Amino acid sequence: MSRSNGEPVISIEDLEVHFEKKDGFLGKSQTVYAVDGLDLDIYENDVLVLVGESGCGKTTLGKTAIGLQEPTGGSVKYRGQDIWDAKEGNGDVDIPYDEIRRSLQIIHQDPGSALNPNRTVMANLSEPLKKWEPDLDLNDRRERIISLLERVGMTPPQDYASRYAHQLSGGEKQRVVLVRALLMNPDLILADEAVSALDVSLRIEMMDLMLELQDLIDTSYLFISHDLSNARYISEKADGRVGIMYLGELVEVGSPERVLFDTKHPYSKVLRWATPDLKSDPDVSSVPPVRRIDIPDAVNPPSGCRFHTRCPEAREVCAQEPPRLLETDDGDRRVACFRAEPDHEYWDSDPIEDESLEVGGAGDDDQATADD
Amino acid sequence: MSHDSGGTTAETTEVAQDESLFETRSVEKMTRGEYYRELFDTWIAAPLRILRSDYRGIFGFALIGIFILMGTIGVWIVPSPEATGPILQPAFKSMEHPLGTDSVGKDMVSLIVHSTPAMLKMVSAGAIFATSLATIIGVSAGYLGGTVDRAMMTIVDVAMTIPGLPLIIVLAAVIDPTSPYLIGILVTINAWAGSSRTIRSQVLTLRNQSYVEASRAMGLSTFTIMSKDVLPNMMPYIMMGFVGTARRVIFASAGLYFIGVLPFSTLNWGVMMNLARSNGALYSPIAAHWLWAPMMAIVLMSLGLILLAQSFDRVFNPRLRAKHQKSSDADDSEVLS
Amino acid sequence: MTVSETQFEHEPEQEIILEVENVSVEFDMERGTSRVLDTVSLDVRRGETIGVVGESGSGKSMFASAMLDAVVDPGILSGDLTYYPNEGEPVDVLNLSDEELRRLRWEEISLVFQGAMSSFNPVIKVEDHFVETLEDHGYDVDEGLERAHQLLADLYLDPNRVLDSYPHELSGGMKQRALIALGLLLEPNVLVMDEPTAALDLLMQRSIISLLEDIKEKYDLTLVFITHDLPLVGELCDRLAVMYSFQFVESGPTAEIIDHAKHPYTRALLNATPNMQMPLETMRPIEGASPDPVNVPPGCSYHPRCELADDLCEAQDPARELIGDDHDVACHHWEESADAIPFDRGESR
Amino acid sequence: MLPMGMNRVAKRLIQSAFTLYAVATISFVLIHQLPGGPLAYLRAQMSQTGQNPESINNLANVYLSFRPDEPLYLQYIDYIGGVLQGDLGTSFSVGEPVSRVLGEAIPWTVFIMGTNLVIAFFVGVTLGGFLAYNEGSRFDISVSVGSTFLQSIPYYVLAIIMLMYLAFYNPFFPTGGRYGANVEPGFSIAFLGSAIHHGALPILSHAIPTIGGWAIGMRSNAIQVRGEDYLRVARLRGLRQSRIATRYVTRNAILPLYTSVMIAIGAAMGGSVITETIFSYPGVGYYMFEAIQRQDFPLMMGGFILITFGVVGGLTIADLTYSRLDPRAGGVGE
Repeated sequence: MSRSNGEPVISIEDLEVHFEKKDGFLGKSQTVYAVDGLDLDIYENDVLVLVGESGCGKTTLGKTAIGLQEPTGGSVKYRGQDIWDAKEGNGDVDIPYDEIRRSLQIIHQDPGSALNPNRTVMANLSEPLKKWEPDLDLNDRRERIISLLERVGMTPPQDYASRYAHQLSGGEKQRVVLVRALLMNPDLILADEAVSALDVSLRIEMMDLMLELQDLIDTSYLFISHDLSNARYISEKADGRVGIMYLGELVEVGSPERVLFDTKHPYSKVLRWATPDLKSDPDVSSVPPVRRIDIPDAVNPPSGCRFHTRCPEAREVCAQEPPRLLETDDGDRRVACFRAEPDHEYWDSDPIEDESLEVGGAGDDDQATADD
Repeated sequence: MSHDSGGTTAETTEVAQDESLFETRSVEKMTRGEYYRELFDTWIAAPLRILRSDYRGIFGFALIGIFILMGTIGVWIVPSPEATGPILQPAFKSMEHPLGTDSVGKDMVSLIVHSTPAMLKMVSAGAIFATSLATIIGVSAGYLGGTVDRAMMTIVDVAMTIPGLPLIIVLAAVIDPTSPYLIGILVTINAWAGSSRTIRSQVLTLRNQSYVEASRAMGLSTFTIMSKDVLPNMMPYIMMGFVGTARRVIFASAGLYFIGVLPFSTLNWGVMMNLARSNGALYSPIAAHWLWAPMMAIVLMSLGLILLAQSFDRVFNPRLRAKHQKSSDADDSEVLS
Repeated sequence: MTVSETQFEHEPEQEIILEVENVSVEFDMERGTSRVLDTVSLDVRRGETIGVVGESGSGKSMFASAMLDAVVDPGILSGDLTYYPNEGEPVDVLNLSDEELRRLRWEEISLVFQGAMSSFNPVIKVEDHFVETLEDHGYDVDEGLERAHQLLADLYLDPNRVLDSYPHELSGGMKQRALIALGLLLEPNVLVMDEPTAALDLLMQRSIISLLEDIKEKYDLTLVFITHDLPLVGELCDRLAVMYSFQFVESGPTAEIIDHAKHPYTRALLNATPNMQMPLETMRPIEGASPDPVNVPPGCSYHPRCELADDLCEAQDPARELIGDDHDVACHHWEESADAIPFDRGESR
Repeated sequence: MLPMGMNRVAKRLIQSAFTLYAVATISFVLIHQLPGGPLAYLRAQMSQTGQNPESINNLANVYLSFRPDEPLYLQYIDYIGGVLQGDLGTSFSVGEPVSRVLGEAIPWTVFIMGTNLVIAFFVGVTLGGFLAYNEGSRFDISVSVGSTFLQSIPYYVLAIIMLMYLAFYNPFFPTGGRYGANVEPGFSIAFLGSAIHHGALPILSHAIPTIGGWAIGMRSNAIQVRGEDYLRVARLRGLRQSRIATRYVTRNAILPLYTSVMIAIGAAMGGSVITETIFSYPGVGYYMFEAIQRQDFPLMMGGFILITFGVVGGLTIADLTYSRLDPRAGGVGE
């Protein structure tokens, strides 16, 4: 299922999403730069995994990509048609907003609040069908839902269909949510940490299920995770791509082989160090390869390369200008770090020295960051 | 509750392979009868079963039931009060005047019964007006957010701080209302403010639930989301607001009639108390029953409403509902691990 | 269905600090009595870091509370729990008077929860938490605060800023570290940690783990680390005990458990946990779901999901037996588990 | 930026000003527009005595503090200006400026309603905390049922019962008035004693039904707080029971009650009209009632504005204590 390099389903150009954080009645308002100047394309039948710590803007980027979050700058296009122009109807709209809306769906992290607690599984699932398939009568709708429930392994489906949300286990709820997204026959599903709330033993089952159904209804997945192992599993199994995000910017994107196991960007290396392996090899140092543990506040992000305040290899030039996401010579990977450009003036500017390696909130004050 | 999942491999029924998943049509039809029976069971049978199981529900339902019956059928059975009986006969003295008579010989029971219809009209008008206003403002402010929310909330805060009774008195003194519906609405003129704020905070928590965002993602109209996702989960708060306002209508209207601010146009428990007081019932024990009868009516009706409010919370809570439906086996293992 | 544990004797090099024997916890619910801990036994040795691994719903959090005799009502705790302090004779925890139990908790054994977000009283300052703990245990407050400053600094926190702020002003990572400092305030000998890093970011999680190793050395602690994250404990713990369906099914040195797991569930769990090295093909989920405490399957409670299950497994719940140095397992067919469920750890790439 | 605590109080002050302005506007509209209002009344009286229109306007200005012959907006500004400087016009029936008549009565209303709120709140909250502590015991169930019953008795019904059985039928308490006739006002013990003796029934009649409400509210909050993680950690840390009960359970359980404190202040001040009438206790409410009987609109409007002023004052005090209790300032109240 190689990625067809045809016209992308979703193309994002120079995207900016800023939030207004108002402190109290008279307090001055601060702007949080959740996503800042980002380009991304998602193709047909593609699997793209976004990884990053909380507050890096991966969820905001995800929701913007499926038209749930309005960008403050740049554009989000669905097969060439700007989603928000279609919604407001300005300019000649060749793909109607309804069609766009229908083809971009979402699966949430917490199965607990993903289904309406007051209605049965059947009622939850028949609502979207009533809207999009008006010609179906009650029984057709029931039949289609029951066959899909069976398809995701919930047998006997009639029994599950008549249950309330709190009578299902976490794994079962997540499968009902998957069915709800599939009912729309979407082109792109945003799986926002869809497996991290499940039992360890169910995670692989859920990811396999999603990939298996991908062939059936040819949808792409935009998978969001804070856990590198989940990202590795689904991106390698689906031959997809992995993107590492830091403070609203994409710092490295490419095939899992390159990005996870032959990392170039210092921040990806830190994430790789932080992911525990089953058997720790003794030579990996227990001191974190980063100058400051806590993430800076997204309200006034550092200048130039945003990672320079924590990067062990940061140099003066890193604080002045932000690096661009550039192709590297070894295969399909783009990285935003001067170290990847052999003849950049980075190599002869002197390293940034600051006080001893202090881990934790000693230096900068890191308020709880905005939603990631 | 382990289920033997048939695994997701291909050997599930062949339906998926030959015709795509998106064209399946139903085979057997569900009869209309089955459909309605299912509806009846979820919305009527289960709540009644819960009410039955909780003593508060039973008492509340009984008390309110009695007053409703009094206000509807009672009015036909009990003759309307005429000044024919003995003067100021104390309570429990004779059978035809079990609660005694007033200073002009009118029977106390018929006075109480014939004031109930007006009181029921006032209570329902006031409660419906206040609750619907509170729900509309609370849900729209909570759901739409932004400037709409801020503007509405300033109005609500102002309305909440204006003291209810003096405002009503001032309005009543000028408008001089007579119809019970108008009085009911007048008395709840700012009662809706408090519950609109509770409803708004509930809607805010609901709005951020993922299933509401998922409905938005599926392109469902705001109206469907409001009516199908948000409102049903609001029912406990709306019902409690309804019953709370109803109680406030009884208190305020009877009080205003009692001190004579509202005109004596209709028969009312407050009017009875006023007449009793002006005829010296306060300091002469022999007329005490004249005061006690209407007071007891007010207290009992309010008690019924409070008990109903407390039991409504149990009716609308899905977890409680499941516990009472024998069929489902709620899965509590996570809780205890 | 529950067979009392036959006594298996480990010959421990270090001596035992906390001995858990045949401890059970029961809740009676409308649907029947639910056994959330089913005659579990475990010896915690002085100065070691032992990991208790189990999925959610396996009863591991209840085990943490049981170790401090702090089971939530209406649970009933039975069995016996013996604590061996550095000097003085052993303490039978379950029969302590309330006052003795009050002193044991936090002075000898303390507990750090996963819910760091809500473990601090929101209306008082962080410092007040430290001061009140010192006062109510009769410790000298100034000397205690001095120790608190030292602890916070060791956990890479700015003592004055953290102590002076309200809980809602601290980030998740800072709150968790402050909670650990609070747990170590009265110089306990055993620190029980129930999923302390689950709610934290990757980087914060890993740095707290490495902090723990230094803290353990410096304050001469015994650590009991409870989690569902197998790779995480692989690095930190000397010994592992695997919990399934409210019982210990296997325990032994970490390397032994990871490379030569003998219980089918442990092997299936290793196969099902996504990590960076394992080849994709060997990764497989575990079919079925973990059992409900009210109706636990008869005999060995893993038999519905186990490939080796036969009617012996269904009839009789296997007792734990010693099968190697310091490695015990509760399974009738532990010999064939290795080839029945292949597990290849893969190279670090 | 203002320190967190002040932020909330500043918001309350602005909102109070806005409320007072709204109330003043409502009373202006009522005085001016509605049929049977004061203007029509004044004109009717004047025309009987054959006064010329000019003197009506002067008289109106004296009584209603605006001149009816000026354009509407001028009258409005005139009236609002008057209210701000405390000139609420002159009472028809009493002939004195409204502000003096009510000014003398306000402290008495604030005295009984304030004490009633304080008593009901503190007794109710302590009782609620106690109920939560031994939840499910016979004491808890019986008191909860008792509170539910108490809540269903309106304060004026309790007032009547108390008047009948504690004042008229057996004279334990006086049947009305603010203080004994033979005691002249001053800070003597006798005066204070007599004031309390006269105020007892009005206060208790308002407090007792609401104690139940506070107790049930506090009980459910306390039970919810007892289930929180920080409570479990506190018990594990071996903190003394007294410290857990006060600093952990009570402080966190009281915060959500503040919204209902706001509503209670409004209800209490408003309720004074009926209570003071029943006990013939000459406070603002009493005068307001008298004004209605005598169609004395300026006095009535003045009463309405001053009662709102009392409510707004109470709310500001409540906010001040709230921000001291809850460091998150915005806290639950928002």
